Amino acid sequence: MISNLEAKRIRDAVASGTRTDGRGIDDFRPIKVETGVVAKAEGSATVSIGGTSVIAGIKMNLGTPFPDRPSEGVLMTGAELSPMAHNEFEAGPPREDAIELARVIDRSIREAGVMDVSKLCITEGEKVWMANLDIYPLNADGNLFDAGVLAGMAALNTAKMPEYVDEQVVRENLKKQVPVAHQVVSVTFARIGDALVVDPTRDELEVSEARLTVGVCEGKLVALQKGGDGSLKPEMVEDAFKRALKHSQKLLKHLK
Amino acid sequence: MISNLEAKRIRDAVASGTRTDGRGIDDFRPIKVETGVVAKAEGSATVSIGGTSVIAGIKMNLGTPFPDRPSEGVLMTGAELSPMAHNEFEAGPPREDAIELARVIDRSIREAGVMDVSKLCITEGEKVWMANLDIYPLNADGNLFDAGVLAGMAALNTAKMPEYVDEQVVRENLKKQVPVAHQVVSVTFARIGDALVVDPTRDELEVSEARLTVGVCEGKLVALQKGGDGSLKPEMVEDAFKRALKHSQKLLKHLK
Amino acid sequence: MISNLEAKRIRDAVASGTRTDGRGIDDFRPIKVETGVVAKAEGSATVSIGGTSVIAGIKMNLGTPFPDRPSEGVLMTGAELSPMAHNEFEAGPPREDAIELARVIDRSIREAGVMDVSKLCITEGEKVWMANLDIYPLNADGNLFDAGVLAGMAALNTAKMPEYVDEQVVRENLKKQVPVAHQVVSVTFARIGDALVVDPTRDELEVSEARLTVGVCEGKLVALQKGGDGSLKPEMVEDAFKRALKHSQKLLKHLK
Amino acid sequence: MSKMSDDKPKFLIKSGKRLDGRKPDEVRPMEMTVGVIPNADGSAMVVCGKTKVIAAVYGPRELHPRHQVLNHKARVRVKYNMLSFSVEDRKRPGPGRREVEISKVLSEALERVVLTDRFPMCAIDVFVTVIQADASTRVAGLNAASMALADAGVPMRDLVVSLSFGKSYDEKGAGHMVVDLEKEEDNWGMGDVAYAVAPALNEILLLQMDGDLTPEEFAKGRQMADEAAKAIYDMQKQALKAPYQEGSK
Amino acid sequence: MSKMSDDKPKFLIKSGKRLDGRKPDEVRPMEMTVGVIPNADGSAMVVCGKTKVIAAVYGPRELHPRHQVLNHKARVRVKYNMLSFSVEDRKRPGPGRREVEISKVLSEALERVVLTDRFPMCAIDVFVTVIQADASTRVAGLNAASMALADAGVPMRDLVVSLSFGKSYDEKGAGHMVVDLEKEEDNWGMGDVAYAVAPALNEILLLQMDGDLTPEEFAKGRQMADEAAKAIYDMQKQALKAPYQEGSK
Amino acid sequence: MSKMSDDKPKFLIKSGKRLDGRKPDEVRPMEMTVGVIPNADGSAMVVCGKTKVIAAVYGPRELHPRHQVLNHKARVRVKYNMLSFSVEDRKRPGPGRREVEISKVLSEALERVVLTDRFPMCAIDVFVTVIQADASTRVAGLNAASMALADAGVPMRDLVVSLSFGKSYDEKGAGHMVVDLEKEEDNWGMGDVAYAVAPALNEILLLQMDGDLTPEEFAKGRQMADEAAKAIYDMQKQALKAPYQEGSK
Repeated sequence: MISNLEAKRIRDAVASGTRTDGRGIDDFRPIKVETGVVAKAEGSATVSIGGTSVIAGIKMNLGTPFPDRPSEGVLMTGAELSPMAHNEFEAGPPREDAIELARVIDRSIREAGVMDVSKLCITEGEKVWMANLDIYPLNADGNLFDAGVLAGMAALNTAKMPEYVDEQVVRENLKKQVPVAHQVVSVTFARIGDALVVDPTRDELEVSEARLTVGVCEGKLVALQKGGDGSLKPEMVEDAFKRALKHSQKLLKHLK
Repeated sequence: MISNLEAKRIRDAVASGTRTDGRGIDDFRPIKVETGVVAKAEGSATVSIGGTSVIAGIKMNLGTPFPDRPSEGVLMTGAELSPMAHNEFEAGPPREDAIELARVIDRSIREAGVMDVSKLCITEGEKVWMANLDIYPLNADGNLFDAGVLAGMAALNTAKMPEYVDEQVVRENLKKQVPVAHQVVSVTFARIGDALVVDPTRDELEVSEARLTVGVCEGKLVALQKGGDGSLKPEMVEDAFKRALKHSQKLLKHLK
Repeated sequence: MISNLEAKRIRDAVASGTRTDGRGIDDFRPIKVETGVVAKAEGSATVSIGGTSVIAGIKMNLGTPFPDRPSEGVLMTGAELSPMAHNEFEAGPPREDAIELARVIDRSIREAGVMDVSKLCITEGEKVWMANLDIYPLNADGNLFDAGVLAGMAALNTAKMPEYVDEQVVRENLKKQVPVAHQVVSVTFARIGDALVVDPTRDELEVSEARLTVGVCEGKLVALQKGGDGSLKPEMVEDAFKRALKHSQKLLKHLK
Repeated sequence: MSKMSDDKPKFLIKSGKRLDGRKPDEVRPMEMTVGVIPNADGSAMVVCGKTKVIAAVYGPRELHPRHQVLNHKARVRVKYNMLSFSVEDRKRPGPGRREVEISKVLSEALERVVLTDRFPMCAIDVFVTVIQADASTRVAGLNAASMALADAGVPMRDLVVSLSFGKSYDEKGAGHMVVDLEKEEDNWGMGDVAYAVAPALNEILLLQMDGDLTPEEFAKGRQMADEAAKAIYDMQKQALKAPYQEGSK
Repeated sequence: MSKMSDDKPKFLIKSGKRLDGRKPDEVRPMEMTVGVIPNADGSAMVVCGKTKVIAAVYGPRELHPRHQVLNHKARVRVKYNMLSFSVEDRKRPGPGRREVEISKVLSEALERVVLTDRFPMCAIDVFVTVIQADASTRVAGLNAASMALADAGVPMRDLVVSLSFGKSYDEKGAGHMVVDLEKEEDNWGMGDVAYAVAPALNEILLLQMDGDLTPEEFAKGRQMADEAAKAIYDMQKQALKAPYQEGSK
Repeated sequence: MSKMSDDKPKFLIKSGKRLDGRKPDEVRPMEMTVGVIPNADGSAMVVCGKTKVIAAVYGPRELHPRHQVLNHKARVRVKYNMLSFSVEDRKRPGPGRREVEISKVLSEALERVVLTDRFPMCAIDVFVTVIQADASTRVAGLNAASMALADAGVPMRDLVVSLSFGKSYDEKGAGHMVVDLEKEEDNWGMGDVAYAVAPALNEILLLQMDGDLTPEEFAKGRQMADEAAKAIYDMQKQALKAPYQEGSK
């Protein structure tokens, strides 16, 4: 919770075209991506965007395909707002914020067809690879969405397939890449007054009327999610798309 | 919760042989039954008894038989006191009221041998049809028991079997009836003072000392359940049986 | 919760080398063991140590072996602090106290290799016997650890194997013993001031700085668990081992 | 689950004798003891045939959570629980739907006899634990609960006396009413009633039935049960007096 | 799970006609009724094609648990729930992750239009129940919720009008924007937007998308949706007036 | 689950050298850093061999739920949690029984050194997160927790220094005591002790053991551990000073 004074400072700054941390309305904070951070995971990455830092990891397990997709593997995304990452996060089962985060990351990555799930089939209708992508914030200062998508993608891009030998999973000497077909990123905005600031901090999100996350893949929109108790003006949405496409170019560079 | 004044009104009315809604001690409220209300369900019905309205639906799924009944299918009944149906119902896992409701409906229907479970076997000891009967109140004004049994029966009577093709369930063009062997109804009473009123409203149940539900099938008693913090006099139970058998005739007409 | 006055009485007694119930620092309360108390269980026992009384039972079920131990059966230990046993125990899912109790009993029995799990394999990699050992306090007056281990062992020592016939478990006319290879007991101490009292009552545990449970098998240490918000002095631990080895001889006699 | 080696028996009663040799109106040998859980404010154990149940009472005591407090009376809360190894196939921990329903009907039966208005805002907690199950556990539990309340000195209008009755078939398939069902009668019988009365008040406190009975059959069974209840009532009173007669407790 | 007999169709739209015969900008027949749950403070049913949803409003009323109370305004809490038999494969009871997310975005959409500051410390509970699901259930639910709030007399800035739009492929694989997706279009289409506006305020209250759209395609779809929203807005207002016009309720 | 390709090794120690080349009394290379979670009041990361753990401290702060509040002191609450991908086979989310037990013993170890009476009614929450697990995670977590508390400025009697020790077998099957077990030693060793001391107070704060040790073997192991603890104690103090020495933080 932030003070009324601090809220006013943020709103006044945005109204005058700048932000309390010195950024412009359309500036991202510095981004860092590091992969291979957890040797036990089939793929992993930490991503920081300013003060926000998240860790993502992939485990490949055996599973049963969905009956209507008997020859496709499955990607499942989870997120937990671990209480270590912010004073206001609580221990316990995931709440709606964590569920929304996981589902939006999941949709962004799934809808863009990032994983070539057709290559994850072992026995049609019976056994497929199931990729569990789990994302945890380490330090939460806003915009967990974009950090989460970036970390998830970085983890997937560097993930290796275990082998399936004698009906068991062997995780040694992994070599084969997990099949990744496309690269996706997301760009999140917060509406503060009549402006849309990109890459909002947690304080900015708290004073904002609404949040808009735009998932982008190869110049197209692959996911959208509005959040927050307020509304968006139609022209803001159009504006957000243009800016998201532009930012996506820079974000994609962090995925090499 | 009703006021003391309202409680007194109800008790005084019953003591003088009538009820606050004008009914006599042994009068049911008007009953309406409509079937086939949910096309996605294998069978469904809404039933209203006065201001009480419930919806019931059947889904047929594959299951494993119980080891001591390897060649029989299974009927499972669930009930949820959905918070939309009354100000005092709460969201969350089913509480004891909902569990009691489900179990009494389940016993009434199961003990009367309503479903011919021997016809629900696919492969002995391995695969059988499992009928999930779920009941939800839409608007709760007392006597959910009788409305629930009636809705459950109406749903079963009109339910169609899916087909089992290539180890999968096919739910298109359903034709074959779910095997129903007997018709059962229940009749519920509330003890208010020294009288037993039939088909109690929610307010009547609240001032009542006890509740008695009598499940009837072909002139016999198939289920009984006393509820409430008070007691029943032995002669009340005998009286309830006579009246239940009489009411059962009328209720059965609503099942055609 | 005990009063400050009672707490002081306990501390003063221990400081002067005695205890409020008249015992010496190194005296156990009277122990009683009775086996075969629940005919439905494959093995069962009640154990009382002074005012503490627990019941343990074994059920043998079919299970899947762990992949890294494909030819071994499994022992699983559970404990529930049933609210009937003490004013302060609460209904609901097991809390950390119950979980710690179960896990320490489990480790004591498992690490000593009490069950010969290699004899519990039915089909390698597929089907093994799984022994469920469950322990419930009936009346809780401290030292549930030692009573629980003793009851668990007594139940195991008298447990009989069901038969596996036609892929089903047959529990009639059980004859064959469950394979027990070693006998283990535990000895629990509470630190009160600079003394370690053996077999602490619940009140003693409440005023104690720390608890130490020592699992003993054939003269060796097989499990240790410190509990409590305070600390142990290194010399206390050495002292506890000597005394535990001595007490273990007497406790083993109760296992015949 | 286990294979039930016991297939349906050819009869449950023959020439007036039941499988375990009892007459139709005969209850199994019962053992009743109070004070079995020293920590509790009151407790009782009831053994009835192979069924063995303990009840422990804590209260009247402060009620949590607060929003359940009743300003004008105490709340009687029964928790019926089965030990995992009390039954043939291991019962998973935690209350299932059956336990929740039984807890509810037992609470309601006891509410009527406890003078709850003497303890506003309190809880009277009754923990009923099934040690070994061989049919009729809920009625054994209710007998134990009633005695545990009395043992705790909780003021009551009457004791609760509870037993099962039902219909057994003979070798020709004809039905006969019997009281106090054991396992086979419970599994295979043609009707199963859980029943409780407050004998001095002549009131019915528990009534649940599954099966297939005519009103006449029910009436016959109830008469037999009322008769048997008198004996159980005496046993309860005897057991409650025992600690004082021995001069102990 | 069930075998889906419906393999991917060769087209979802052909010569400007969709599988069910509708034009791209045409919504399915809708039926809107208020007052369907008499116990509720307000309620509405929306039937849209084969999708059927009920919303019931209770409140403003006291809010539990206490630690969620807001001192300066009411909390709008939507619980979106599907009946177990509302879908092809039985839905297990209890809210899954999808239901939790939908409940959250519907709550947020309604927060904006309800004058929450008039009811500090209160809850306004909205229960959205899907009776039958055939795509676009969340938008049907939001329409019903908005009407139920109005039916309850809860003061609002505007009604919320909600519908889906998306991209369907023709026999050549080319995309065409369409509004109000039905099941096949939802399953197989190339983009699926859940959308809601407050028409009088010209504000977007709900916006979720999966799929693959260019900004231009999105803009086209949104225009079509805004147009269709006008008709739905009128239907809502009509339905809200109905009870008074008939002189009843 | 995964197939463990690693069958039981022929020896864990040979000619005084362990599988990873360490001497019996040698700890793995350790890395300790404070301030790794800026949002927390204090935090620390400990890397020990391939084990990597973060601890974050929030508090002293208001304690919820209220009924857990202690009037005369703060409550130290540790939540030990493993990331799902920190282990070979994915760990399901949510605390299992192992995590609950570890959280309890870590809380108890820290209670003794924190001056809890200075913060009545408060919570001091310590979140221990295992990023990568390769044996001895709880002791690494306790080291990190102790440093995070110091980093948060929480007043303490002493730091907690924690490590594992145990018994490894050589090629002849004879046992040798070793400190700081790695994965193979933990899996296949003949005894495994989790141990923590407050060096300045000379008190034992954590003591858990599985295995098969004589009292003499335990004593030997404890001596080696006490010696190794000195080095770890120095590393902790060094790491706590680092931010100030670099003139930053």
